[in-house]
Amino acid sequence: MWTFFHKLGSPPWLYGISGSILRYLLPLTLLALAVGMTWGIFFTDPDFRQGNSYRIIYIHVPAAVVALAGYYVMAIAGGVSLIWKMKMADVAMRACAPIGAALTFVALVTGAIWGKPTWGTWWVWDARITSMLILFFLYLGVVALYEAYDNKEAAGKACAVLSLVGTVNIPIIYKSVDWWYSLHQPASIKFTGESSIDPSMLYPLLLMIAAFYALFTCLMLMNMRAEILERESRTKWVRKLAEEGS
Amino acid sequence: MSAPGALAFCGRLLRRQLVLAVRRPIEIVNPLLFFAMVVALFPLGLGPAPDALAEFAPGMLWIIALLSSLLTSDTVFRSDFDDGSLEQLLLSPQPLYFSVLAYVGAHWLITGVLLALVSPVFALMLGLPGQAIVALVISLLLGTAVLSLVGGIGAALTVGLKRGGMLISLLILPLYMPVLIFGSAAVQAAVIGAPAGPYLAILGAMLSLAIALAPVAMSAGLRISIDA
Amino acid sequence: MSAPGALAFCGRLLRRQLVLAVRRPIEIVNPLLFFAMVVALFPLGLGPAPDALAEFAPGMLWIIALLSSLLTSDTVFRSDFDDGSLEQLLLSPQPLYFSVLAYVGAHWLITGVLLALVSPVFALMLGLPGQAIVALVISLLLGTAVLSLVGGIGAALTVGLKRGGMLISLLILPLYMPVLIFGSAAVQAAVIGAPAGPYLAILGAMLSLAIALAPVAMSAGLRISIDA
Amino acid sequence: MYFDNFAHVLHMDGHGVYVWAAYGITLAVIVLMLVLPRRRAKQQLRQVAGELRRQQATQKLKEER
Amino acid sequence: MTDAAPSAPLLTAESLSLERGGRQLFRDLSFVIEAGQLVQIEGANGAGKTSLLRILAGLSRYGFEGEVTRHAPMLYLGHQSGVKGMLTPRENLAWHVSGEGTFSRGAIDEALEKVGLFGYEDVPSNALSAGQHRRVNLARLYLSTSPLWLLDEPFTAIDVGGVAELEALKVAHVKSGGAIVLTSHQALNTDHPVHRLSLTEGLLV
Amino acid sequence: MTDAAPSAPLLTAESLSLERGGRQLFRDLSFVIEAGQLVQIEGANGAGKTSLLRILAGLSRYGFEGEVTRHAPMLYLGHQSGVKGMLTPRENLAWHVSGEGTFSRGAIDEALEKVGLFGYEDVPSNALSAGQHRRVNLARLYLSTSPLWLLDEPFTAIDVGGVAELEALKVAHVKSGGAIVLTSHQALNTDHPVHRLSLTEGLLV
Ligand code: HEM
Ligand SMILES: Nc1ncnc2c1ncn2[C@@H]1O[C@H](COP(=O)(O)OP(=O)(O)OP(=O)(O)O)[C@@H](O)[C@H]1O
Ligand SMILES: Nc1ncnc2c1ncn2[C@@H]1O[C@H](COP(=O)(O)OP(=O)(O)OP(=O)(O)O)[C@@H](O)[C@H]1O
Ligand SMILES: [Mg+2]
Ligand SMILES: [Mg+2]
Repeated sequence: MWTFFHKLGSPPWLYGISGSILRYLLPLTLLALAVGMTWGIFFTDPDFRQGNSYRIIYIHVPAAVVALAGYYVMAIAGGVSLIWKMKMADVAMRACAPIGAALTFVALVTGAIWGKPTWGTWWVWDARITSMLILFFLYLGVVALYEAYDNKEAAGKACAVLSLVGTVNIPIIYKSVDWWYSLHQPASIKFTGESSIDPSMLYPLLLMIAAFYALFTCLMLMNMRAEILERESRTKWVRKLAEEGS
Repeated sequence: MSAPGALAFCGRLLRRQLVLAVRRPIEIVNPLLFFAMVVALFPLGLGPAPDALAEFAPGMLWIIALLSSLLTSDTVFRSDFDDGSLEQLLLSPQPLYFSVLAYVGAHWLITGVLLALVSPVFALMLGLPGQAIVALVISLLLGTAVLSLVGGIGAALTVGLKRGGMLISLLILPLYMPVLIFGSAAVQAAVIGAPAGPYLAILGAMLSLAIALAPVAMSAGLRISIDA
Repeated sequence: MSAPGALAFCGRLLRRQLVLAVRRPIEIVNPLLFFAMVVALFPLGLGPAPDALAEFAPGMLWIIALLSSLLTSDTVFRSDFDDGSLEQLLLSPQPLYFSVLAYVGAHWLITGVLLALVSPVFALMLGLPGQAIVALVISLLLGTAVLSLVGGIGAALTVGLKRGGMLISLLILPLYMPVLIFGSAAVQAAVIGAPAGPYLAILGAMLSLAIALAPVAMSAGLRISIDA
Repeated sequence: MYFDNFAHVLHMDGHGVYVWAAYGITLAVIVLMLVLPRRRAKQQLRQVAGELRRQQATQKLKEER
Repeated sequence: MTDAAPSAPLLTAESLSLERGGRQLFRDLSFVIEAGQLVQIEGANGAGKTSLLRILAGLSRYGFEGEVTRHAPMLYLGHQSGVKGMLTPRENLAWHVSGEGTFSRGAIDEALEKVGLFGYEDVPSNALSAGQHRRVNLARLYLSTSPLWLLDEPFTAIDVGGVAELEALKVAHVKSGGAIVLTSHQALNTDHPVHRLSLTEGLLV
Repeated sequence: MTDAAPSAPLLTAESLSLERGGRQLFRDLSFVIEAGQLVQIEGANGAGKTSLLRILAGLSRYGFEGEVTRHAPMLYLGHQSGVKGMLTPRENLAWHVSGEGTFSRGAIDEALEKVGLFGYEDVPSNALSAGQHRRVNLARLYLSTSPLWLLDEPFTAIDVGGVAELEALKVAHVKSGGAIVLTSHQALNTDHPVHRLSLTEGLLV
């Protein structure tokens, strides 16, 4: 266990192992995405109330779910980086932020697009949607803070602090937004979350959620590899790699 | 020549920050004037319909207080960083936890507390019903303390950046939102005659949490910033 | 090695300022994010009821644009003052009128223009009717140019002060008010289907006036500031 | 297969624009996220390789002198 | 490499290596600073003197390898003066953020007089000239009880008379059991032996 | 008080008086700076050297008495470097706000090489050391065509080798018909006659 931890902290090992994981995981992910999307678009029946627009669910929900989970991954990596001073945890954290931001963005945009045919408006200030927007800002904050630092090691630590502060706040933010929404008279439009879902729609959805989780993992590994190369560009093993590559 | 105790040192820092602020009275009056001017902007931008203004007054007052705190929080450590004092603070044998509390405390006193004390005037200008004013003042007192603490974290993380500029607002605005929600909810509750107590209690709980945790995050942030 | 012509020099300055901004892309995105976040603040503070929000949307969008411009205008000359470049600019044989226009122009491009271009997104989020969006964009384009010029005057006057901070907002907010009034009036007119043209024309007239006079005031302000 | 013909796939009873826009944007974002780290890594490797070559060149120059 | 007398080590640096901007500034630098030593770090512009000093002071914590242990309280004066323009020299010293000690007003005035700021105690510091501004900071040397001093170009902007006095102070401090590590582009003009710390070769006696 | 040859005056100061913070820094100071003169302003910290130089440059316009006339283009380097950290040294020179001239890339690279920044042309300036940062600014001296130079402590943070080169440059500039007024706490180490400008007694030959 301890040696595994130790290995995790070693950039060349991580670079190598992530490469071999990606070799198998990435094609699998892309396949799952393709199958899930085709299934969702072509081979399911339309929803009896929302018609064909509900097909957006197969990207909207997975993106939203994974974007939320991503914040916890990022915060845990940040915590590990601060407590055990593990450099690779920094790198992992840094890798999460842009992916999380992008997925949040996808959830927001697909939600907005979905809203137009179903609710007749692009946007409502619903509790869930508002907190998703805030999550987007939290992610962007981490990305922006990282980019603003010149010293990338310091940047990693600063972002770790920020994401930990964010974790303490996420439950507070969610709770408060919920309260806020029930406090003010809710808007006339209701979020159709509760309607139980038909199995024929559920399976592709589950597949897509799994695919998005896998996608998140792949992207995280890819980002980490790029980041490792940048940070370790002076070391022998990267030089060797570069020589072999060219 | 003995080293001062942690609290004595904290008090000395607080005094130093307050003196620095008082040397430029304009700095103290500024957030108030900003507040006043934005209060004036709202009717100009939104149209003067008095009912609508009164209805939205709690939210607006709170939004303005929040912006006012946001805009000044960047300065908490900035000048000390620029002239090298911050390096010295970090090298000091004193516990950083209390030192940063002194910085934030000074910031709260010269923005939040002052703002809370003059807010009734602006509340009346916007037509806020009289019974909500106590809730407004208390919620501002508690809420701006949280804002100052959270703002301090943002300031500590960005002070080392050459052109941090508005980055701080991106970092801390999301964290400000719960305060805004409960702060304006407290006032709104008072407006319709409901008890504001529960909301104020939540603000108080947030404040306790912030006092316990924010200085730790600030200390870590400062140590990182000084090295960037 | 001949001295460049005034316009060439002005172009070179503009390029320099834009490169400086682009080197930190975060600086460019920041006003936009600030805009987005304050847009989110309003529903949180005022309540999510869509009708009321839509009604206030023109004014709110304009107030936020104004704040966004206000908050960044302090930086127009700040960093050049801090590192001594401003002294060199004042000693330069080039006409200061064009030089300061280059500074302000860069500021406008990276705040006002960008803001105007993304404002439709925020307008939709606040539920602004579609037909008002063109008026919103044009009024923002014209208005933020005036705001940048006026903000530049404030920046020039306060850049020499050690902690100018919010003093600038005090100086320029009153000058911003006419812009705010006509800008939001243009959008409001478009919302109710009235022609926005007259208001936009007034904004254009303000802009011409500001282009003619503001650089003179800025030059004078800078000369005073450098001596403080 | 739910749809009868290609036009139907595109139109989706009036919701085609929304569905395809949503999927299109999502795909674009995914592709971008896949391409960017790849390019970053490749660029980094190329940069290091270039540096090495430059170093070797200067060393050769020194030796020749 | 050590003095004859087995005096107490105040600071130990073990195999410090630093790379910045693609250049190796120093590699495997190990040395011990002992009481009684006056050490001048040598190097041209950009050699890495400031970087080393900040590592020794504990201000830099990332991006270098090796370990630094300080065995005694330390006073660090960097490129920046840490003097608040809005406070008077007296207030600057009395409320100094370093929290080193609580100084009586008499002690502060004496220190200010020693750095040639007699009569300027109550002038706001931003009305002082460049050299006077730095002198406010240097007054801390007269007040300090820390044995280990790390000084980054302490003579910057100081006039000839001031430099001579500072040198005398430093020698006195070292003789009384302290140690000083400093950087300066001017050679020290003193009889006391000055150890040289070369970034390539380590501590030379 | 003038050279033997009736060379052209580049700057005339007539009865300058300045009081700051309640102290008379100088009174009735009149002098003429002529082509070929290398003038060092003398004075302890706080004597008023920087204040005088800023008056001569035309940066200070209030609070003093007397008149300054400049008869030639001038280059002023103050305490602050005017170097943008976010720009590279090359960009700093190419886009310099002083708008003195349009320099070719070759000329800029040459100037940077001369101040010892070869290989640093494309590094962001804020990744340079204190001395290198100042050297970027000093590169302007190699590019300048202005005959009159006003330099406030140009040697600050520059290492020994750099100081020697700068002195050579200055002598060359003066010999080719320019004039320099500078402040420095280090004595100039050159054969060329150095005129001293005392704040109390005026220009001494
Ligand atoms: C911009 C607008 C929108 C945003 C930001 C948004 C965001 C979210 C989020 C955060 C989730 C939660 C996933 C979870 O709890 O694990 C979610 C789920 C969901 N959304 Fe949206 N959404 C938006 C618009 C819409 C629209 C317009 C519809 C349909 C009319 C919709 C339908 C759903 C459904 C059916 C779910 C899954 C059911 C559930 O988990 O409760 N969303 N969305
Ligand atoms: N803003 C100000 N207000 C009042 N007095 C000032 C101000 N600036 C400088 N002084 C005073 O003017 C005097 C001269 O300052 P100046 O900067 O010209 O000195 P200097 O000769 O350049 O000294 P140094 O060698 O330290 O750079 C100082 O005694 C200072 O106290
Ligand atoms: N933030 C940074 N990023 C990258 N490189 C840096 C950074 N700061 C400094 N350097 C590099 O480190 C080297 C050493 O800088 P340092 O400030 O330690 O030099 P120094 O010896 O103190 O020089 P000086 O005598 O000019 O003060 C310089 O070559 C500089 O280019
Ligand atoms: Mg240095
Ligand atoms: Mg001076």
